[in-house]
Amino acid sequence: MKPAVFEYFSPQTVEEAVALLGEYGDDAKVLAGGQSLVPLMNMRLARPPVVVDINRIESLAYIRDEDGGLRFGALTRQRAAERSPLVAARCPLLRDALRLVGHVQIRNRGTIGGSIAHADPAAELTAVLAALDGEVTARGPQGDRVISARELFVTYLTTSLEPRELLVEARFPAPPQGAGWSWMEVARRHGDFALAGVGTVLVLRRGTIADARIGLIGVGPTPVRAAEAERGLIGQPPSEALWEAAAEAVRDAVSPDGDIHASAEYRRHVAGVLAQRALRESLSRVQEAA
Amino acid sequence: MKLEGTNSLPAPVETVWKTINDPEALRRCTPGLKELKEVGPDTYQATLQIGVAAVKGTYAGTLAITDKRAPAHYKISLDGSGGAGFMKGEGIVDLEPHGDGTLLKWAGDIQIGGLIAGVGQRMLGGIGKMLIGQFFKCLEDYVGGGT
Amino acid sequence: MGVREITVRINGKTYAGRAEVRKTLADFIREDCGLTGTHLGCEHGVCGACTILMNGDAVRSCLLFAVQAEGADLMTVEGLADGDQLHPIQQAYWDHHALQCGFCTPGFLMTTQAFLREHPHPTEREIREALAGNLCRCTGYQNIVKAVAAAAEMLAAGRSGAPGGAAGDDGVASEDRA
Amino acid sequence: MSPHVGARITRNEDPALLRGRGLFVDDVRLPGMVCAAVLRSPHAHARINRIDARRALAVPGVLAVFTHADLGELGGPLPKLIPHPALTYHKTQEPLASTVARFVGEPVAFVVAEDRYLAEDALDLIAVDYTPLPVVESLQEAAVPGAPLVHADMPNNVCAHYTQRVGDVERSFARAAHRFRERLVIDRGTSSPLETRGVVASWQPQTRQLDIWDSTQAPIPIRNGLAAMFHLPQAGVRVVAPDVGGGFGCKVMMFYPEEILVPMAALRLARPVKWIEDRREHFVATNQEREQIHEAEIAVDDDGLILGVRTTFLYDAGAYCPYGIIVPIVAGTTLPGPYRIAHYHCEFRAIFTNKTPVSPYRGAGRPHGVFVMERLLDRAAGELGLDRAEIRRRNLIQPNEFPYDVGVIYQDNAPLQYDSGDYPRCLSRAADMIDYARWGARQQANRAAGRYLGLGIACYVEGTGIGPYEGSRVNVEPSGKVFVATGVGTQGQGHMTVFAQIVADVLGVDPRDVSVRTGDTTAFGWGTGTFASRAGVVAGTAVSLAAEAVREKTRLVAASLLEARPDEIELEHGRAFVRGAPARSLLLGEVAAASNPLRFTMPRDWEGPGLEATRYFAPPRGTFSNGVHACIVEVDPETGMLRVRRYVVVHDCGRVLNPLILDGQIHGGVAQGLGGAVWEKLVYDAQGQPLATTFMDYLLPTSEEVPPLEVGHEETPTPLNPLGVKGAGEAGVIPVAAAVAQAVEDALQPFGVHITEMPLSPNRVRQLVAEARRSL
Repeated sequence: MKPAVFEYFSPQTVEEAVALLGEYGDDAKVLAGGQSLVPLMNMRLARPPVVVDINRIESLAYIRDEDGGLRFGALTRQRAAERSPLVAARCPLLRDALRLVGHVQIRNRGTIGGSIAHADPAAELTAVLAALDGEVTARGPQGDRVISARELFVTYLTTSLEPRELLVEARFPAPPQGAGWSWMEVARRHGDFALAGVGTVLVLRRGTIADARIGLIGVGPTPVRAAEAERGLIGQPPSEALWEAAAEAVRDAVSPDGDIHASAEYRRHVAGVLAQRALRESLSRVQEAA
Repeated sequence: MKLEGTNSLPAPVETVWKTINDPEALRRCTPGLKELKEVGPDTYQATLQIGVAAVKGTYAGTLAITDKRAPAHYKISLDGSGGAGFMKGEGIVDLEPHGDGTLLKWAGDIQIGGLIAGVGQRMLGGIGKMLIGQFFKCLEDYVGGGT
Repeated sequence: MGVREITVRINGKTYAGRAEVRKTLADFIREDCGLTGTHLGCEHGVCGACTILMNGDAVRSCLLFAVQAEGADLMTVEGLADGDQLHPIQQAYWDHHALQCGFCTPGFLMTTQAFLREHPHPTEREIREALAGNLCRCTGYQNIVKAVAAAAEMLAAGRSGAPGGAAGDDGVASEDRA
Repeated sequence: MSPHVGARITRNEDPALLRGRGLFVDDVRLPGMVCAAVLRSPHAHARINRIDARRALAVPGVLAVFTHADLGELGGPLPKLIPHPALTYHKTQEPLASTVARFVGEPVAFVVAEDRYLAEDALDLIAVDYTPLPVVESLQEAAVPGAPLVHADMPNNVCAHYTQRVGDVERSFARAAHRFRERLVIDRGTSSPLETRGVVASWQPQTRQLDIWDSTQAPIPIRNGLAAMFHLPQAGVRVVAPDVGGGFGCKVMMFYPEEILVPMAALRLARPVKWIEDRREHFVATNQEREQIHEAEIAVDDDGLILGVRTTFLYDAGAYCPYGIIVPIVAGTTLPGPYRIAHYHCEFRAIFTNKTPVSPYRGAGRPHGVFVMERLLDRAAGELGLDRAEIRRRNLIQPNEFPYDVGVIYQDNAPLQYDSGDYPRCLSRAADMIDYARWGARQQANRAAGRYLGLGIACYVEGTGIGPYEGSRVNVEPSGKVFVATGVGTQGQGHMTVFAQIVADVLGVDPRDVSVRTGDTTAFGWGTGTFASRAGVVAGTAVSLAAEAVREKTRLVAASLLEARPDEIELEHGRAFVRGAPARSLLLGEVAAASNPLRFTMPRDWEGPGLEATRYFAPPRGTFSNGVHACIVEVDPETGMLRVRRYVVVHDCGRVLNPLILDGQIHGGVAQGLGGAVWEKLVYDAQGQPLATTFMDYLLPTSEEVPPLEVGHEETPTPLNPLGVKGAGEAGVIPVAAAVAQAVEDALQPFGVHITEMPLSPNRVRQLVAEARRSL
């Protein structure tokens, strides 16, 4: 299990990296944390002729609290985000989701940008980005381009990033103070790819739900935003019956595929179960905060 | 891996039949097709690069159309092998008039073997479905564009 | 073919070598630096046997290319003991029979080393979560968990235990364990 | 009482391993060494028409590509181990397939290159033209007449059909008040040691010496086989099993193809050759286990007393059966367990399928037998409204009934006779430890809180310590250090410590001063291997006998030096002294030096130089350990997720040599058992493609999944060896599936879920809950 031959570049700046991508295009693969790419290369399932290693671009590692949200340089390690007091304070949903990304050794290398660009539909970060209406900035030969989460994720392992573009930043709008949140997932073992996972945010005003967000992983070719289910919640007072209705709406919103670990039917069912539980937990956090 | 589906195409059965037998349409719509060389009647040598993102395998093999009953039915088979393993697919295509257009019903069985099967099982089914979906969507556009 | 000069520090010593860019850091450490204590159990980043510290963080050395470690400060299992004196973590693993075949052990030790630096007083839950990225097929983890707890105590007390001492009794658990 | 045997002594082998100074096969580095890689069939069944390696050979650094055509007389089918009269088709594979590949992973070509990276590059460039052949993947379908044939020269896929009968089963069933039938399925798993297989071979033409490092559980049979195949004297072949990173059965094959191909390449190329299996290869090329389908039935009277049991089962052999039919024989003979069963019918058919071959994996059929028996008892208890522990208690063999004849022939071809044990005591202790008496109330309280907890309790008897024999040489050197050599290698079981403890007690030395060498054919050349929980029993006894012989020799020499009678000499603290006069003493090393003088004449009763002796032990038959496992499992009926909350083991393996090491063996076994019960499943598709060939899909339990384990030991010594020890290596794994199944069923009792299969994924549990709900 050893990788095939490739050409290796280790640019020191974003400009150099973008130039390399411009030169090699489809033949080049960006190496960030490498925790998904390198296993594929070791197995020779991925054989990029050119690897552009962005790990030496120090300017791409940062966490900033700006414009009502968190901005992450693409090379920010997942572990750094997970341990950041800023992330814990501004977006605990993201922190909770990050804790379930692989294991600590993986998160020590894995990056925020890499996970999003890899677009594994079971990757926690993708659903959080989707649920929070996040966006990314891509830099290409023509300059910067902002892509919303909705437009970013195309299908399995595929984003709308062009081969000549480098994802340089991800932005997660922070839920308002007092919002409740929950991240829940079912995985075969701790740290495994989720069979289904859900992140929720609830904002209450005067006893009714003012905003609700539901993002899911493991239930289709991309992360899923359960917009219909969210609409059913907004304007309603929270109740068990409401959660149940939301769970049903979530089940309608997803079109999972089965694999050897879980059937499509199971994933759909569990997505609803988890959504219900996550909403319940979100509410209890709203009440704790109040 | 058994898959099936139905597509509704905005053209009469005869037009659709011609399209799905047209090497140019096959060339344009078969996902990842790098090369398609006619080596006999309804028999092609094909090279495909199939996969998603960095995970792509190149397969060389044969594409053949058999059991033809114009303008309503044929069987399309594809087999290829490469470093990532092998693939073998068979699909039955049936055309039915449907209003002004045509209903294209397909049912296929794809076998994937070797490295990719043992490692990629989590997404393989979904990706296979997606690629076949792309193929028929493309045909739909092709037929649509042709009328 | 892409061959690079690579210089790394491992356990405080400088190693320089030439390697293809595709060579994994794990292979470089084992083959070019001759430090065979770092083991390869899966080469796809799941088993944790190849865990080392890179600039202080526990990482899978099978998921890094050697060229990426240029200039880095690495620590492998060979760097734990101080001469003849086992590191308290090694001592605790010995005392508590936390290894059987010993193949996964270097990875567990390095994971433990990084973990206890961050969590000097861990709970059992934290220990179990921290170890979940390393697979062991022999021990059922029980004695590893015990060893990590004992190592934490030893480190906190700033001493290392008597070599080859007797092990403690089994912990008794309850079904209400969270 | 002995100070060392029975003590919790930490291990002699640990310091080196903890420092990263072990020597595993992949750590062997030799000047000029090159690396090998194997091209494997991607098809589960295919004809090989043509292999074209020209492009591979053109790559700089690629030294050779071998195919079947290059192997000559080495190309024939691999040795057939353990024949049996019922095994009518004993098929083994060729080292490289000649015309047909019968499972995904079967070796087709063997590449040698300057390094492993290049060798894998070469694999990419070898073109093989295959014609796919019909595949039979499912065990059930392979057994049906007319199924595609795995071996074209057979009339069907049945390689063995074997029946054992005790008493008159038909009559017992005909007269029974109650009969309950179950179809029970256990799926495929694999032992997955953290170290994969690996072989290094080095040939020195000048000395005509072939040196092999092999991650094997059986170096001596490998040496003997290689000597025969390569026409070398046994003394000219050295096989070392250095530190072996776990085995659990899968490394006890003689031979795997690579164990012949690597030495062959080393001989032909005159370069040392290394081959290290990668993890993906391990999932297809290393033998697997566990797949069986039982149709089983139990007959009981109104009190739940067992009148008869019968099972007819299918055993999946995979594509070849090198190891014969040991696994199904062990399954069938383990099934009766600790219960009095006067009438028993056990019949199996071993079936070829287009999957990786099967050979024993820790438990080797025992978990299956226990699963079937315990499930039948649970069913009977449920139907009769009896308590689960009570139905077991009523049927247990009592302590005064030993030796107890089960009535069947065991895997060692001897009548199966239990030597000793106290089964009721183990059951009641396990029940106490898990607080069985108050379970009902605790379960109800939890259910009221919306938590579904279940308790499982299962019993087993484990055959261990079988023959034929093992040996050991013990030698005291003039330094006073003791050296012990034996043929049974270690894969982590602690041989370096336990054997040292045995010797230390006999010779009165510190176990740290006893150095044990195993797994090196030059250190000890007779023996079979480490399997079937036998090392401690058989080799341990041989070590003890050899140490005793050395003690007698020491007494003889010391007596003459100290001017005393041999029977007055005692050994303690590394010294020999005259009883009652400790001042008249010598260091053991001094006695050793005196036993090997450079001049003088030797005494008349002299039996050779040095304080050295070699002894062998051949047990008359196997000895039987037993135990009871109990666990508490929580199930989430909505997601099907299981969590094992408590796990209790009560275990009796006779006299305990080292409780620290024994606990470790039990812990590891339970973890593997839990893996097989919940997480580990080798899924194949209908075309025989393995779908779980990484650790992302084949799920070994982690520290988060395995609960804290509570172990209690009972000690009923065996009369079959002087140490009174029984084997323990496999005990932990055996009843786990049975206990977990019962616990899950108990937890989901409100839904009426019935468990008849293993493993249980959350998807499957959820499905069972949903189905049971629908049928309510």
